[in-house]
Amino acid sequence: MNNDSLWTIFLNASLVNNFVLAYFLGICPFLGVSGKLGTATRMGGAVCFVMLVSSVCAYGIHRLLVAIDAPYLQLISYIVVIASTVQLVEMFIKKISPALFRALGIFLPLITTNCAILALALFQTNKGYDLLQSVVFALGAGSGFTLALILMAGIREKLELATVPDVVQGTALTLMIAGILSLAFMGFAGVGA
Amino acid sequence: MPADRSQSPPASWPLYRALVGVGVVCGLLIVSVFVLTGPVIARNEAAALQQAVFRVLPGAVAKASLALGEDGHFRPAAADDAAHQMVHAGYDANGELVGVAIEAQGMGYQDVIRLLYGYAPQAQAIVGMQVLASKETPGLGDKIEKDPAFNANFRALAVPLSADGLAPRQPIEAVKSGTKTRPSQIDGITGATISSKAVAAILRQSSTRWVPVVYRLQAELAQQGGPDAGQ
Amino acid sequence: MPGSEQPVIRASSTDDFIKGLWRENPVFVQVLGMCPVLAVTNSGINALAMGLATTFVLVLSNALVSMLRHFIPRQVRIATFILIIATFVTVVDYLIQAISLDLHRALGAFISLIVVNCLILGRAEAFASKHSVGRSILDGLGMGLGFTLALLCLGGVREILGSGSLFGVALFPAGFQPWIVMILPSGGFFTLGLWLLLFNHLKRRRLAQGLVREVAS
Amino acid sequence: MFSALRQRRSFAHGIHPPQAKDDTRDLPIKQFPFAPVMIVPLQQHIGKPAVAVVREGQEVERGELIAEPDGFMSVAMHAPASGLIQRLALAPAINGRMAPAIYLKPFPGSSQEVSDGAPCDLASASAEEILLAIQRAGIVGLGGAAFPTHVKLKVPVDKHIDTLIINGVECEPYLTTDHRVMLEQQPDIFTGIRYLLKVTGAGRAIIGVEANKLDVAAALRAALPADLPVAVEVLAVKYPQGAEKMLIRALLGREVPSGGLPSDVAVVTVNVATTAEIGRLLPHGRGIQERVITIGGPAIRKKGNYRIPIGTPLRFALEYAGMEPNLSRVFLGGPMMGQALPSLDIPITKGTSGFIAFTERQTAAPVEYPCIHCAYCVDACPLFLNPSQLGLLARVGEVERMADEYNLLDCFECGSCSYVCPAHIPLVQRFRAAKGLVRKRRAAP
Amino acid sequence: MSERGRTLEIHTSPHLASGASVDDIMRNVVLALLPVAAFAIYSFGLAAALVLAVAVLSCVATEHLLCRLVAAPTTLRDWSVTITGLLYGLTLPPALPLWMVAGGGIIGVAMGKFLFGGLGYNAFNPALVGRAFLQAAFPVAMTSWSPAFAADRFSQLPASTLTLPFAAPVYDGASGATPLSLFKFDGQLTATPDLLLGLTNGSAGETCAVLIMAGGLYLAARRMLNWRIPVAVLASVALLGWGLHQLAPAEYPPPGFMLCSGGLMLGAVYMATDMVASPITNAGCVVYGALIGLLVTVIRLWGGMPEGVMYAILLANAVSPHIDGLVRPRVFGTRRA
Repeated sequence: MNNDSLWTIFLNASLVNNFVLAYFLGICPFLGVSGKLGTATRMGGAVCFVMLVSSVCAYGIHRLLVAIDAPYLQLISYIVVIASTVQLVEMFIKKISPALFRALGIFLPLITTNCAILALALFQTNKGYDLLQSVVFALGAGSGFTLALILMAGIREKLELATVPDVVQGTALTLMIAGILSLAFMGFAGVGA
Repeated sequence: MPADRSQSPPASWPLYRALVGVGVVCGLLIVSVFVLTGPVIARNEAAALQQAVFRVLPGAVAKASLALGEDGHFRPAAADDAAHQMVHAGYDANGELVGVAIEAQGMGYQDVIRLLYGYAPQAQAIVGMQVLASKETPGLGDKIEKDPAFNANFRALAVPLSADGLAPRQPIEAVKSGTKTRPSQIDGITGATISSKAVAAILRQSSTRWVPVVYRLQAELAQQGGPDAGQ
Repeated sequence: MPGSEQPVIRASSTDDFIKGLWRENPVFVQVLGMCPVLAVTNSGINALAMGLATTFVLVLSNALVSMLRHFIPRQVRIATFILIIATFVTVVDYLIQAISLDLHRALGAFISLIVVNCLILGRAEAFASKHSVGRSILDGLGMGLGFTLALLCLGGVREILGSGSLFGVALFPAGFQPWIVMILPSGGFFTLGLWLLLFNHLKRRRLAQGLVREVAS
Repeated sequence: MFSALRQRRSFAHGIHPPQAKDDTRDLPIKQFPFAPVMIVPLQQHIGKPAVAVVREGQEVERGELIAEPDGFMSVAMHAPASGLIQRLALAPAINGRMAPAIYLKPFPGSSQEVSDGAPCDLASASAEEILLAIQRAGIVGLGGAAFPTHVKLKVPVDKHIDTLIINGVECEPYLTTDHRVMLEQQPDIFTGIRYLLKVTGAGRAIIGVEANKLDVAAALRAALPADLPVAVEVLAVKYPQGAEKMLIRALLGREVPSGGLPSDVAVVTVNVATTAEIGRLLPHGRGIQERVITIGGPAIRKKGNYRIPIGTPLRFALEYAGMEPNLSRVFLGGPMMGQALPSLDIPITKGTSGFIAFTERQTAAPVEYPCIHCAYCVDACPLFLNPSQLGLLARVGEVERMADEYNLLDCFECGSCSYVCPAHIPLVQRFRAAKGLVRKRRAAP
Repeated sequence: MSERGRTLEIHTSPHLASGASVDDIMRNVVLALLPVAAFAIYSFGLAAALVLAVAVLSCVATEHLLCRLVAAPTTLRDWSVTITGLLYGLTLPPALPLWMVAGGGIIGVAMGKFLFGGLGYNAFNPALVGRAFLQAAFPVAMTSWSPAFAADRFSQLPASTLTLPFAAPVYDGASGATPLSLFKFDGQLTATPDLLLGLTNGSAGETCAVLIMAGGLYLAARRMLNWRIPVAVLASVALLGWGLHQLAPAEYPPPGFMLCSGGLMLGAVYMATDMVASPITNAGCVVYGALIGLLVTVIRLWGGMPEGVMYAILLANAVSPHIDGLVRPRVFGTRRA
């Protein structure tokens, strides 16, 4: 049980404790697909979607594990469920909307190893969120992830036209920008309180 | 995992064998480690909790974890009692009730602050406070954990009850450093106003709920600290 | 088959171990497993614990994967790898809890998140599922220690500047002003960025020197 | 910012370069002498070169046809002087290459009477006949574009023209040829408008001039024949108002669609000097053998407006007008869109509205800075493009993105962006190169 | 007369230039900042003078050395780094230890500008990157304000100013709370005339709203800053502030206080208008300014910190490429029917 208001949960997950910029979750896709705005947006959308689905699943599993008193299976069942959720989502989207599948397809397998998804499941369990809170938490985390991704993509697209010194090209530069973004996001501290 | 392979479908037996085999091995491993470490972890946790309880209730040497039942009375806590329904009563060497340690949490500057405070019903005051978890800014907000001047606030923070005993008479509040005038005020930390105010807010909220209950039931609490104290 | 592999092991066993430390360092060269690298390196002790925990999982999962490599069909290999890794992560999670609650609290959910560290799955897939148990263990050990080394590089810098201490031991006289930003998230990004910058620089210089030598010869 | 508050109409954005017209605007048009040898290139227009119909050693009379148009996208050439065809050979062209030309040696002491051809009677000729007469007269856009006028006037069958715009804006600094033509050749202009109205079927004509030519507006209004549906509109002074799209926007508020033509908004625009030539030549069946140009700029001693024979070598013209010794650059056309000349050995052609010469001091190239996104260019671009972004993309060679995402191909190289750029980035130069690349790539497959 | 073979310069059109140049613009910004800097020194004394000097020097030196490092010609002559240094200095608390001032300057120029490719490419305002770094690194020092118009300000330096490198500063005597922290933590409102004239405590250059506005007007009149940005920032803060004040006058300050307190003026006029890091179209600038205003209001009124201008501008800087992407000028002739 946790009595945080939904608004607080959302702001906290998306801005104050942004998954990427404050918790370093999902850094791999953050570094990998933030080069182009188009892919960044689609990846963000895919992550939001998967987060929502797996948040609901994780909530169910948690209830189940509490019921059968097997907390030690938590991690293993979360990861298995997330992996299979991604697979199911992939197949589902492929069937329902091939266009959407083409847009999201290549990102879905990547999401399996996106630690943000697993972390979301673990955090919501640790914080004792109920179903509605979990869903809002997932929405907040997903939109925060997407926001960070999109901001980074904008800057990186701009930098493609710049004369960046050779030695900082690549991941080093992306990390530095992430650092500055993280500094800027510190401004949101306390906003959700 | 990919279901639709266009090549000749593999015999399914090796797949099942592998998955089930690995699953069994893994399950065995996890369960045996859990069984081996479980008691140690439980002991560690109990020790940590006890230590914290003793710290916020100076003089306590034994503790009893109690839960507020549906009937409005305390009973020994069971394993599945939720944390927010529990208090930890502390008793001195003579088995007398020193006070109760209560866990409380609320939003701080960065994230949720969790803390444990000790309330002594006889003195009608908070007699100790310890931050269990916080993500406050290092060097600034995290002074709520370490700053001696700030912690001194909680050696005797008065929470007097109103005449009917239903609510605190003066709410706990944080004031600017050095301007404390009432015993229910907390001297804030310069530069970490938000964090000190957050602590005050958490205490105010929690004490409003618990203090009348604990005060009313202090006799009952004193009895609970019988032979099973220190569980 | 083991017999024929024997000399090969001898010839390359040191290499299996060494390569992960520097030449193919998982963090600085392969840029893998960034999340824990950044998240838990705000102090030396956390970095060390995280590094060792990862090494533990890496070695054991490499060993088990290698042992079972003829038993696991290709189609289900990723699923079983994840299963195996998750198992060892759960194990290490409980072990750390048993050793020290404080440490467990400091590392938080990131112990559990070792599961999704691409480094581990990557080594299982790229190395352990193709090589003998011995070599896989060495590879896991090398990669794990390389990972630990990288974490220490970051954790060391961040703790020294951010708290004025290393492994909790104060390094400076009392008047030291800590750079708090270093133990904040942004400091993690900056420190890792600077380390990568350094490695880029070294790599480029080595390349340049190689070219010079080539031209000279 | 304040231009919007002014009364006079104009288009949005644009710039205000110094006019620099005071030196020559009040100087009447003077006849230029004949050079000892004239060079008449066979291609003085956009399209296919004309085909020479004279032999080496042949004697021609001034105004005589010396080259026939080769197809529709081509116009005729006429002898600029009575003289001897010296040879048919290559001559340097403005783009630095060599192009076929007719070398003509005028007879010294000839009276240089112009020979007439078959007149085109306004009353009796059909639209088609007038078009043909315009082509036979060798008339091209005299504003500088040198686009064959008959092609431009050929209204597509599915289009209807309601307004004929006579472009008397002359927004390029230094140039005053149109200014003088409008003051001195009003009857020709009105005659020309009659022909044009008939050809296009437009119901009315508007002569657009800028507010720096109020004398012209007054004179034109005073001389306006009562039976002619012509209005004279005075526009605010702004560059590049002389560009078709801008002028149509300023006068009628219509926007020519991207990639479209004025006929898409029921308009045809013709330069005022071209109109005057039509009115001057067609009734006599003559062809263009001379044109009015402005010779100006700080490096010229005898600045002025001259009626100069086509084919006069630039060197001769410069020497006649007198140039300062430290002359460093000569531009054909105005300083905003004109071309810098690689050599002085090229001839004056029909498209030459003037040439401007500068000394070294005035043209020292400034240092280029990186783009600082000051947005001056964005506020200047009359087509609302984003030259800053285009410039950045051009630097890294992303020409396809420039064309696809940022409408590169709409740019007509007016130079406003380069003019205002505080970082001195040669934006237009880069856009021109990029456009070339894009066109080449698109033409390839 | 004319010698044959004389080479003419070839250059493509246009052959005229307006005469404005980057260093002109930058020099004028420096010029407009000088009165603000002078007032900072007047109100905070020697300490502010030293802070400004060290800030400018550290930025200029960093830029010069980095240019040397990559063997590029020095870019000091474009004056942009001077602006960065000056602005950066003006945002700092006047009694900040000088070693911190230098550290932030180095970080700001190296990470906020050089890393991105130098002038014209910085995604964030370099001065604010430096300041944000300091704020995160030394939160206590960055929120320790010395009182303005101290009697001995021209004869005595605060003890903290000359703190040894890497040592923690010690603050002596009275500390002065800023109008914003007074409001946030003590509920005290400072009178607007005091804020306008700069009779309050705060960062070196943020106190005197009138001088800042005057400099802004000068630059706007010379078209060296886009007036739409400060106007949009101030308008949105005023509007939001007014609305909230109407809703709950006790809880939210009046719009006049919101506008003139803290670094809002300095930020809106000089920081948000950094041409490189702001959107390029006028419509984009309005969106960008409104976004800054919104973020400032949110952070000030609901956030943990009393002031949010720096964060608001950095965040809006990060958004500005997207504003450029979304708010594009409608190209001539592409009007949708």
